[in-house]
Amino acid sequence: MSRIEIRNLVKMYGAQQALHGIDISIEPGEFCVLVGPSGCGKSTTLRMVAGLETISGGEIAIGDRVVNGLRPKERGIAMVFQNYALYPSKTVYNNMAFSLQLSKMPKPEIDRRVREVAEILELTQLLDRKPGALSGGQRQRVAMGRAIVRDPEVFLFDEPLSNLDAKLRGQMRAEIKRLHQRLENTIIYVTHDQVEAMTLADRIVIMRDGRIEQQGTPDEIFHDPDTVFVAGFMGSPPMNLVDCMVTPTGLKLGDSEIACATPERIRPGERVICGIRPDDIRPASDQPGGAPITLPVTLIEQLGTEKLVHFSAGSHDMIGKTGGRTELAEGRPQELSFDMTHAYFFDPESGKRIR
Amino acid sequence: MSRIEIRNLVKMYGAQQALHGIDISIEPGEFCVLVGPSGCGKSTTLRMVAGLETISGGEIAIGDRVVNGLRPKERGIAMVFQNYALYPSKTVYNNMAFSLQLSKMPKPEIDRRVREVAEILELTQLLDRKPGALSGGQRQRVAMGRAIVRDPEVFLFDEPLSNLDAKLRGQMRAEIKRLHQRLENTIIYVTHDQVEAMTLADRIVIMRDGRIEQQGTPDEIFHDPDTVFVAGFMGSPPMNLVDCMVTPTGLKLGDSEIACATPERIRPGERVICGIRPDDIRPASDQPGGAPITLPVTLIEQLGTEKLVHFSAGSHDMIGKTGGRTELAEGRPQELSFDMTHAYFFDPESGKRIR
Amino acid sequence: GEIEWLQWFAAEDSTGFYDELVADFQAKHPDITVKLVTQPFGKVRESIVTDNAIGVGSDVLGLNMPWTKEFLDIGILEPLDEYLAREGNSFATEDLVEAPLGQIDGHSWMVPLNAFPFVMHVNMGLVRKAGFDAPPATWEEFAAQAKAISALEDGTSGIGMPFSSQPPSNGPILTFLPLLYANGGRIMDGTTPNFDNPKVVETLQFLKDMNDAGGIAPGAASRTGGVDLEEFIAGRTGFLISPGVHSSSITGRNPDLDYTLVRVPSNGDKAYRVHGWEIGISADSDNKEDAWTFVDYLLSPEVNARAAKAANALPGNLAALDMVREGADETLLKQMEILEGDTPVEEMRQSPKAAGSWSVMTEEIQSMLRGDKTPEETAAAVQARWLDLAK
Amino acid sequence: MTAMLRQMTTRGTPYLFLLPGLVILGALLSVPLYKVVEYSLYDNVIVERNPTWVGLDNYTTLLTDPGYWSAGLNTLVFTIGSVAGHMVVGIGLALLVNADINPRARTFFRSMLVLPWIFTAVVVALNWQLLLNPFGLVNYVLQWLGLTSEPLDWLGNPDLAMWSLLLISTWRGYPFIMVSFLSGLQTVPRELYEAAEIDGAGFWHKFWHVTLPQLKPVIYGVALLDLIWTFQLFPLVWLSTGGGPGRATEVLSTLTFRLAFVDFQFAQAATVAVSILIISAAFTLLYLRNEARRL
Amino acid sequence: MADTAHPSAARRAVNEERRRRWRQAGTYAALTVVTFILVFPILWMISVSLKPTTETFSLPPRLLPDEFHWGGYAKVLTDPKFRTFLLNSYLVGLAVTFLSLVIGTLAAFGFSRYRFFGDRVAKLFVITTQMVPTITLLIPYFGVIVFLGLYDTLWGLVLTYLTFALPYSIVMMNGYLDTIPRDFDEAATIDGCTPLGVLVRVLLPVALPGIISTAVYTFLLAWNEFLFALALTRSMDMRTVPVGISMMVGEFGLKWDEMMAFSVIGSLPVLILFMLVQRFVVGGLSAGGVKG
Ligand SMILES: Nc1ncnc2c1ncn2[C@@H]1O[C@H](COP(=O)(O)OP(=O)(O)OP(=O)(O)O)[C@@H](O)[C@H]1O
Ligand SMILES: Nc1ncnc2c1ncn2[C@@H]1O[C@H](COP(=O)(O)OP(=O)(O)OP(=O)(O)O)[C@@H](O)[C@H]1O
Ligand SMILES: [Mg+2]
Ligand SMILES: [Mg+2]
Repeated sequence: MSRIEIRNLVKMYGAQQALHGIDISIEPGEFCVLVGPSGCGKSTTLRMVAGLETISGGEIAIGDRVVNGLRPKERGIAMVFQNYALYPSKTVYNNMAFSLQLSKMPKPEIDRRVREVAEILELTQLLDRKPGALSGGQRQRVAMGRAIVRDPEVFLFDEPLSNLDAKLRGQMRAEIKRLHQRLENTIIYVTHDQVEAMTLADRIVIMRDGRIEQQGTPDEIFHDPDTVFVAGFMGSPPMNLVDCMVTPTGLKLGDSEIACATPERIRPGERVICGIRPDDIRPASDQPGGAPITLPVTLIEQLGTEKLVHFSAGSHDMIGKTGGRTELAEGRPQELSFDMTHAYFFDPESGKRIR
Repeated sequence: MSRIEIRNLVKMYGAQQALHGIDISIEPGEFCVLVGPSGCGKSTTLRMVAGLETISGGEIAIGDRVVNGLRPKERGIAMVFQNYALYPSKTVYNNMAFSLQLSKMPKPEIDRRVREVAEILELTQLLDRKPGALSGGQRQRVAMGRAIVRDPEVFLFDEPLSNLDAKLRGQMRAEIKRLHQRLENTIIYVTHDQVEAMTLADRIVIMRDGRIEQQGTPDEIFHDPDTVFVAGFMGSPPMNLVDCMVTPTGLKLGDSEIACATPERIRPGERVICGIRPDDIRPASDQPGGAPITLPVTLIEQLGTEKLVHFSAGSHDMIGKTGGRTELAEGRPQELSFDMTHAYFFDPESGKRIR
Repeated sequence: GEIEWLQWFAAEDSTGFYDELVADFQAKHPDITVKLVTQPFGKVRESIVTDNAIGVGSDVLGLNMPWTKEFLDIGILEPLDEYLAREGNSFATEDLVEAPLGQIDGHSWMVPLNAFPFVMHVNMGLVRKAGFDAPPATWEEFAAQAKAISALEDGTSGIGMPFSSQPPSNGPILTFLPLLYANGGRIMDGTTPNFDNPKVVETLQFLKDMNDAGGIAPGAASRTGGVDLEEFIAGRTGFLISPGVHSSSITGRNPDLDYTLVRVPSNGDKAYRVHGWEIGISADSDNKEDAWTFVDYLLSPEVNARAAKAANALPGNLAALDMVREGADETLLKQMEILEGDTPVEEMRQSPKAAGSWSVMTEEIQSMLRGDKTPEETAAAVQARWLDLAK
Repeated sequence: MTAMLRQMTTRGTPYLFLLPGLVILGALLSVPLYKVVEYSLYDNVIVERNPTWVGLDNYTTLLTDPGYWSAGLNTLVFTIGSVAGHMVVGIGLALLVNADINPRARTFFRSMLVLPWIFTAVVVALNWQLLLNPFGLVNYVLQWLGLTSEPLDWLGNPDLAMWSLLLISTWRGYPFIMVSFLSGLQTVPRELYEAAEIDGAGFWHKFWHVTLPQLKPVIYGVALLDLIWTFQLFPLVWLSTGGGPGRATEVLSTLTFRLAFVDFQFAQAATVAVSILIISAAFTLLYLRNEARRL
Repeated sequence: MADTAHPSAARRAVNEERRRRWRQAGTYAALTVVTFILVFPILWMISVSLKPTTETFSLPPRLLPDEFHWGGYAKVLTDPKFRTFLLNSYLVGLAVTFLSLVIGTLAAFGFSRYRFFGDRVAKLFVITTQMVPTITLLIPYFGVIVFLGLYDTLWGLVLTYLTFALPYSIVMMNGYLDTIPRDFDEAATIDGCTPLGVLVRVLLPVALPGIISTAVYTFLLAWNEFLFALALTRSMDMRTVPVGISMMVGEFGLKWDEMMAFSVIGSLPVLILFMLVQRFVVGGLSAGGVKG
């Protein structure tokens, strides 16, 4: 349980700059999730915290210590790798005990801790197996166990669940959440998966091209995005982001007009990017309140409990939602209701939110 | 575009039987998805269709030909592998052109087809790169392109998207769907991911332990499961399946009573497994129609546009849903409304649906 | 027809003499072609046996006298008596160096192409530096001078003894036997080994004493004949016992050396170990007549003289001596003197398992020089092991 | 019917792939291998045109010959020593030369270090004789450093000869191991090292707990091949020491050669060869078993 | 806070950088020392090749000759015999390497990709052929070569070395092929490759590092072999480098300078070859082909 301060962190790979000054401040016990598109620098940041990459500029402090020059083992961290990186020749027991053995902890103490953690993670039966004889989910748990036994101040996770199948991913996600509630360590967690980000994080940091785009609680990030990038990044299916013309009464979307309140700062006649989540676009029968427009439905995706309604508005392809049991036909115009109370507006040039 | 008939397919690995008589009949142009838990025989079935595994019993016909003895290249199929299996030493162009080169197609014709497909898949910029220099999503597209250029009668996909991150997975899913609509080939598609299964399939085949559990359209599978296994398998979060006692007016779930109609075949006093999707359990304020019960909420997961409400009913952990903006507190009892019109009932012994 | 001549002589020659020789022969005998098969010396003996076992043996064989008995056991060689007795030969059998002709099993098996008496090469510079003005003639003088030279300065020794086990590990026959013969000793009794006789013990004792007194260069047990020669040429040893043929390479390679050549110091006996390059004919040859024609050609005084000169050796046909004498240098003249005046000895020809016996001698003398065995024990051990080998 | 035919061709495919190799090996080596075994059952082969059948007499002679046992013991020392030397030096250098340095420098060092492999045994042996000679460079340097007072006769002293031979053999043999291990090193996932680093492992810990276990199959295979080759290594030993001084460095292969080509006792030589075959076969079975486990 | 923290951070960063640089310097130092020691015998060979023979044994030993003596090189470079030896060695070496790679890889493919009746026996046989000391095989083997009419031809040598190199090629290539996922085979099969096509067009490019290290081994085996080269040839035209070198070890002494000069000259192309190919010996070529 330590505070982590990352100040103006810079990483150069040769002449190429991978991080352009990252500032994150993580409270003790906070669960911080880094998300962002591939190549944005998430792993690099995490690995610099771990001490696996040299720091080109800026400072990282864990607890009260600046750790810049310290070796990984001196930083009081544990890390779970994307592909687990279990020692294939060691048993589960020894995989977990390795770091304790290296730190010359007395044998009985090691044994006690390993068994305790194995108990928590339901690995007790597997202690004598080697990683090769484990399933994906079990390996993942061993990798976590290896981190947990060290009782580190800080946990670092680099896409720990990305190699699991959907079902297992859901289970392990819940397990990590439970563990965090129980152990209360500070955690930095890198993921691609926004469901993981949303469900696990106390704080989400969204990165883009080596910079921080926005950080905040999941609710803030999801419901109050600062930029069009963040708005489009969080949420699946993603928010519909359409270029609109502002009219005195609302917006002009393709040929249709939608009546809605627009922020004061935008004048009629200006262009604006309007963001509406698919959840807020539903067949008029489902959602009586909103602004109804009739638009052609191009594709319907049945997800089971809900259906995604793809339709086109002018040159834009947009997605709406409906319940899984709603009967809807593809290829025909459909009256759709837009709930514009939750619409977002962004400046087309800067991508910044217009509130 | 060929019909595929799989008749009483049996596979033995030594003494171990992997498939116990599979019958599937796929219409020309149909998109057939095989799902099922790990090890159930999905890949085995697919690979037997491809000609990569010998057939221990039964028959496979593609178009009008029984292909049991034919080599893979004589079957008119193309396959996309889970891990892509791109040729690492060939450029993207040559990866795609390889099968055409092998079939001695004239160079200009090869070039035309490769470029056309590359255009569709947005690979034109990458044609001279080698697989090592591509990102995961790009590799996946190359693997698909390699299959598409051959213009086969039948496409076989073995978990083609399972190694991609969530975002990319969604995009590629839509791309595959579009491709199918455009090319209209017959497709057999193996996946773990039920969202893929639901959105892509014309027909879903659910397998379990080398047998077919149920097959039908996504709607049938999702809304009309034949067995408790199928009901629990499809849907995320999964359907709540709880052991109940039938009462004259409904069901007894833990200490609470839920009023609902039960199928005639079950008498009061019998045990039954009742399945209710999380979507049909919502806070009473959201969903006024159903049967309200007050139960303690244990955990709330914010997914963004919706929240999962974990609560316990007697000894059962159950999940309900609510909108992403609904305020709900963990740890407190909450009045939940069960929409029992969509409840399913199963025989606890056989697992069969009771209609 | 075509005949093959297997030898190592051409490998030792860098002037192309043997190609010319063959060309000359073929010009004189247009119906015969001779193919020169050259092997490194260290492998000739194996090659002859291997080739013979497979049936691809060469027709004319370059031979080394110590191999004779072994080759006879395998039946490789053709008896030459009948050929030697022919009228039309270009040489007289009596003129040939005698040792190679000596009969074994009642026949002659080879003829000498040339001959090298074993001599002692002397670095007069070191001898003088050690306070002597003449090379040693007796063992006593020899031991004294060797000891004195060793004492001179770091890195010089009286004499090197090449008793390395490294193949062919023939150090004993290069150094020990010449000394033994000059002492009037022998190691054979007819065709049976007779190593444990007093003369042998006496000679071994002489070596041991000289070694103990520091007269012998250190590292005898790893010293090969090649290294021994090189160190002498480099001026690091005072004396070198080896075939006289080395004199030309010594003077050629280190002209600054104050060099002379003498008879191996003796205890009165004027006997020398004779060595040479011999020629035989394969018993399996399909073309023995042509083979003999070639051998006859090689032995004709004129050709033989040329061959001897090319190898810086003395001719096997002594009738060619006069031709060789013309323009010969002093060292060659001294060798001729030895050749003409002293008794040649060659015992290895009839000795069983000669090659094996050298290893035995090498190993036992190594252990004697190390101080593990007395000369008597050494002699007895060699005798026993040799007999065992020959059994 | 066609299906059956097809099945047969499919079954035949692997044999077609093996055919050229097995034909060449079979045609050229099965007769010699058979002959060697046959020789060992006769007396005086090759020397005698009509050798006599003696059954297992040669084996009895061999097993009662102390020379054989001492050569066997030397072989054991030489083999184990050499293989250990190859491994230690080869692996150590592979690690060193795998370090993160300038790629050009790396190519340079790798190429230099592989040099001992590309000279023929005659030259290697003679060169080492020069170096190890009492007046040679090694002694000179040792004396200059004050490590020895007298020149040592490295190859002529029975107490030192085996060590010298091991030195030469190690020098000559490490590049093979180095190259093999080096290619193996490239396959160790980087994450394992990182995980170990986070677990607090230093250089040696990483080597022991990550590198070695990860490369165990490579090491095992290469070591066994090396073992089989070293076990019958001939030219280098024969040319360096000839088995001497005395028989201090006589190994089974030089004994075989001595019996065959010095003493012309080909039957006895074949007997030793068969005994080597039997011992090597044990190694090979070990190797195959290890391989089966790896699959 | 920031004011106090930054200088220390900078110092630590410098420390880290310095540590890394020290480590590199250490590596270079160690490599230089070790390489010098291990390569010293070869420097000595070069030195001997540049000394007149009298100096070879000079005392104290000197690495640099008083005066460079190019006689050995001159002799070796001008004598056509030596050119023949070199040419033969390279011809034989390259032919053996090529053939053993082709044949060995085929067999290795069979072992690696198929389970069939007799596979273990076949493998045992392949390895068994390596286990008898080659010297004892010399005479019977010689007989076979004579029987085949390949005596005193380079083909005889090629075939001989092939039998020595094949088992190794098979075993090693088998190992390398085993590391390549089967998925490539399957993908290529579906693309329409025959099994041979799979091997040649898909697997070989991926197995390049393995091929190269096997090739290096095979080439050096043929390059260094002496006993059979001597026994199975007899014309000067058919001799190889090791035989040529051993010819310089005469009955009466040794041409040190020529011998070392010849060794050095003969080895140079091999060294250059190795420098060129060693880049391929390392690094995974299968990168990006399969995921997971
Ligand atoms: N060793 C390296 N050398 C040069 N550039 C690198 C190196 N490692 C990473 N990069 C670059 O740094 C940037 C950030 O990489 P990083 O691995 O942190 O991305 P990421 O956010 O973790 O992406 P992903 O989600 O794909 O894992 C990328 O542009 C990448 O190309
Ligand atoms: N080569 C084989 N030898 C023996 N058994 C095998 C082999 N391949 C597959 N099996 C077995 O056959 C069964 C079906 O395997 P299959 O690969 O078809 O499963 P799957 O449904 O594709 O699973 P996954 O979702 O994990 O890919 C499994 O029980 C597996 O253990
Ligand atoms: Mg990353
Ligand atoms: Mg599968």
